Amino acid sequence: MSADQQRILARAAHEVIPGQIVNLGIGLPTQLFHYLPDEMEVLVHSENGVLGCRPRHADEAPDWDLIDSGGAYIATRPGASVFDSAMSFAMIRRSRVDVTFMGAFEVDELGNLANWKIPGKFSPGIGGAMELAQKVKRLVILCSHNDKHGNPKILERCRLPLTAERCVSRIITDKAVMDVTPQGLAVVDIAEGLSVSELREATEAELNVDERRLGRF
Amino acid sequence: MSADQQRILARAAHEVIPGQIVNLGIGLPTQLFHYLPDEMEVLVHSENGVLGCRPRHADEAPDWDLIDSGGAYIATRPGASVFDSAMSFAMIRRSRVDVTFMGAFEVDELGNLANWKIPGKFSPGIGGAMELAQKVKRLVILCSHNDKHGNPKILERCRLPLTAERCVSRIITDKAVMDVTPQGLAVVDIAEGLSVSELREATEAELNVDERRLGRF
Amino acid sequence: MTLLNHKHRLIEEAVAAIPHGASIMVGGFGSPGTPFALIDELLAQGQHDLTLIKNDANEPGIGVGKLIAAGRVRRLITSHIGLNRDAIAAMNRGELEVELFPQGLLAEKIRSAGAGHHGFLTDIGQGTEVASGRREIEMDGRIWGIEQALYADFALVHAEHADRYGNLIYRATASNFNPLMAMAADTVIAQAYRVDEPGSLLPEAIHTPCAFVSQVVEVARDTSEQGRRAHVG
Amino acid sequence: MTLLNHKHRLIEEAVAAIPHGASIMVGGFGSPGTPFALIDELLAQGQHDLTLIKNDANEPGIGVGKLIAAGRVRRLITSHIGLNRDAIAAMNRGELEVELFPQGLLAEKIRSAGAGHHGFLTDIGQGTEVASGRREIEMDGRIWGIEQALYADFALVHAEHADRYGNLIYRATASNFNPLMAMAADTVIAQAYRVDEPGSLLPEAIHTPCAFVSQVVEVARDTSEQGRRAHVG
Repeated sequence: MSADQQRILARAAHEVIPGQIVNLGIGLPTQLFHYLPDEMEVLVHSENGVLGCRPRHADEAPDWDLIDSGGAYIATRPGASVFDSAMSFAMIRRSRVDVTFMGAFEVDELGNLANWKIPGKFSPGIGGAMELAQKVKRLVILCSHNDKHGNPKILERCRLPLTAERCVSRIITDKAVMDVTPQGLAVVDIAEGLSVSELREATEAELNVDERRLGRF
Repeated sequence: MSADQQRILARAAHEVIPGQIVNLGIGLPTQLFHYLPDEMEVLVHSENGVLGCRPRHADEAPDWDLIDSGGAYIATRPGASVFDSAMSFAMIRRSRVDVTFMGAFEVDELGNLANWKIPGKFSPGIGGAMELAQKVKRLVILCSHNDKHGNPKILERCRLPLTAERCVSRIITDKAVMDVTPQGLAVVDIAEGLSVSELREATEAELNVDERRLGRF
Repeated sequence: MTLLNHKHRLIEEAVAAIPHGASIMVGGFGSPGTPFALIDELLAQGQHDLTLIKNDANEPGIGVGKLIAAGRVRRLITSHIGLNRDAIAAMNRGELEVELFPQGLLAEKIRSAGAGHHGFLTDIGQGTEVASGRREIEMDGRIWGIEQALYADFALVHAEHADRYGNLIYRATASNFNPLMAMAADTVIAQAYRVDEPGSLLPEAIHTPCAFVSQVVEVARDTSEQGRRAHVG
Repeated sequence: MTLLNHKHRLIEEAVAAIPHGASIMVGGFGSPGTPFALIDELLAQGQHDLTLIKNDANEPGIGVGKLIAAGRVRRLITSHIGLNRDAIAAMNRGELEVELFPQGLLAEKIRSAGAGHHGFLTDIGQGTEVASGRREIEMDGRIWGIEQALYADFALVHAEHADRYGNLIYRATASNFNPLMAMAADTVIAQAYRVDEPGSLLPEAIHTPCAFVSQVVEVARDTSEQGRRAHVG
């Protein structure tokens, strides 16, 4: 994992409150798993049908019946339950998951999210992302601020097919932490060593910055 | 229980084949319970959430968590399962119950059934009767041939609000066993000592009788 | 939603969250699964103008029968009240509004809410008076009735065994409407004979995952009608 | 429906009931819960022009991946095939029709069939391309998408433990779509690591009551991919 990714995860770990139910999307968000200590009373939901999962310890053999939605062999913690896919998504649609972390191809000023399809290039199906994005109480996006060609991923308007409309609460990238507000994107924290103008340069969306309240991470 | 009722039940017991799933309605049909021996591989479904119930033996204490849909404290047999009300009615709507026995206020030539409401006099709610009548593969009615005033219950057309349309397969009364056919009601068996003209006298519906094939019970 | 680590409560505290005029789902089919202790606490606290959603009206003098007799219930959404002559009398006097549904449709209306839907398409009741007044839609050459999802402010449920996160296990025919209601109400108060530490329940054996349960209270097995029934069939 | 006392079968016999062109639901999310032994038997028997309904396409060379690679599958109704590059390639070449649904909607379409409904009303996907082409209805001031129930001729499911009546218990995340599919298909063939006498399973622990299961076969834990996975995350 890159230093940028580690910074994103370390910052994201502060979003989780003991006692919450949390869902971790495939890819980078799954790694947040390792930032939630065993003694923390948090239940991680995986939409394939488990509430209360944790990474396997180094000395634990895989249980062939127990994976997370990304396909990794995992373990459970005390208080865990397992259930079928209808129950799992009922939990999601009834907003019983407190916070979910997801990756993104694009996010925009309205909180629209695109993270499942690149027409003509990538369309394996949306999996559980749509229900999670639309219904979970708080959706936090973890992604690189720019794609590998340097193009901004934080846009004025998403151009790819949407996962869900107006669903994102907060975006955490290697460069900034931004909240989606009725007035657009508000920068909460900015990466150590980065200037506001450098951040704006790397972003297509309009950014509201209150320098007096700006945090560093 | 009257001799007539016992005759109805004894005849009804022949309708059950080992290996079947059976539902017994409230009232007389519930008593059919006692005609299904413990060693017979039949699972009795009760719509409050159990498949595989049996009457308590004389020496068994009641289990306060285990009733049938009529409120009687019951027991279970090997192979029993318990489940919630949604699962119980899914089983009914998916026609996974092979045969159900029900009482009736009125049945008619088309196989229409009325057994839940007498406007202005009796309307406690339909309970599970509607789904059972509409969806179970085979519906057998167990009732007295005439009401306590001697009026026929086997009618040309039901006059009371229907439980379900064209749902009845067979009717077993103290006087006859009748099948609902595209040509109307066909008498299968007639009670010992009763003549066909006496039976017709006691019945409003048209009855088709093939005397050469008529059974006695 | 209450945090996982703050769900285990005293019964007085849990029930005090219910205001006058609330809509309340109540588990149970007959006595099994009826949360008698929670109902008695509601009776003691005095909430009124309630809308109750329950399969039946229990029997006179027990469970929701007490609430109805005390005039606390404005409206009852149910499938069958034949075992409670007081409820039938109150309905006939016009003191209790009663809305009746076939039992399986009532269960599915609640389940539909629990799954976060707005309703479902069914052929149950077509051709009977149940379908009169119900909105219909033509699809694939047939007419289907639209049954709307039934949500509620609160659910009172009874479980055999719980943990303090609110995971629930039901027993025998005491399950019935409880797991459905636990998903359909905004705030879910569960009573259980035992409330243990997380990890006490086998993950596969849990019927209602804790995500749906807001508060869990421990009740004694011999409290109220829980262990001694008026009606023994 | 098969009689209770005649459900316990040999795998060859159970799978032989499936004709060419059948629609078949297959349990499993990734490897857990995938009925590998039943799929391998289907591969051996040669049925073709199949419509499969499965959450995913497994991975290349295992499970339904084998059926797809062998050209047996005409159409796949699924939620995500990202772990099977062969399936994606077959889709892109136009050799495999793929219909994609959001996972929770796919689960509910199957559950809706399992409950005997014709469909349900949802707001999931409104405002996205998932809603394009979907019939809609206005109700209570909002627009709802109508998702139709998804039935199938057969379901192949995997359970941990069964009895010879066909009662099933699933384990851990091997449950997933299995209990839903067991209710939605006309004929349900279950494989289980153990098939015991009735009475061996606790009534409260049974996830799929035997009423839904047509045939049950016992499979060895180390048969096929069941106990040794290609993919270890």
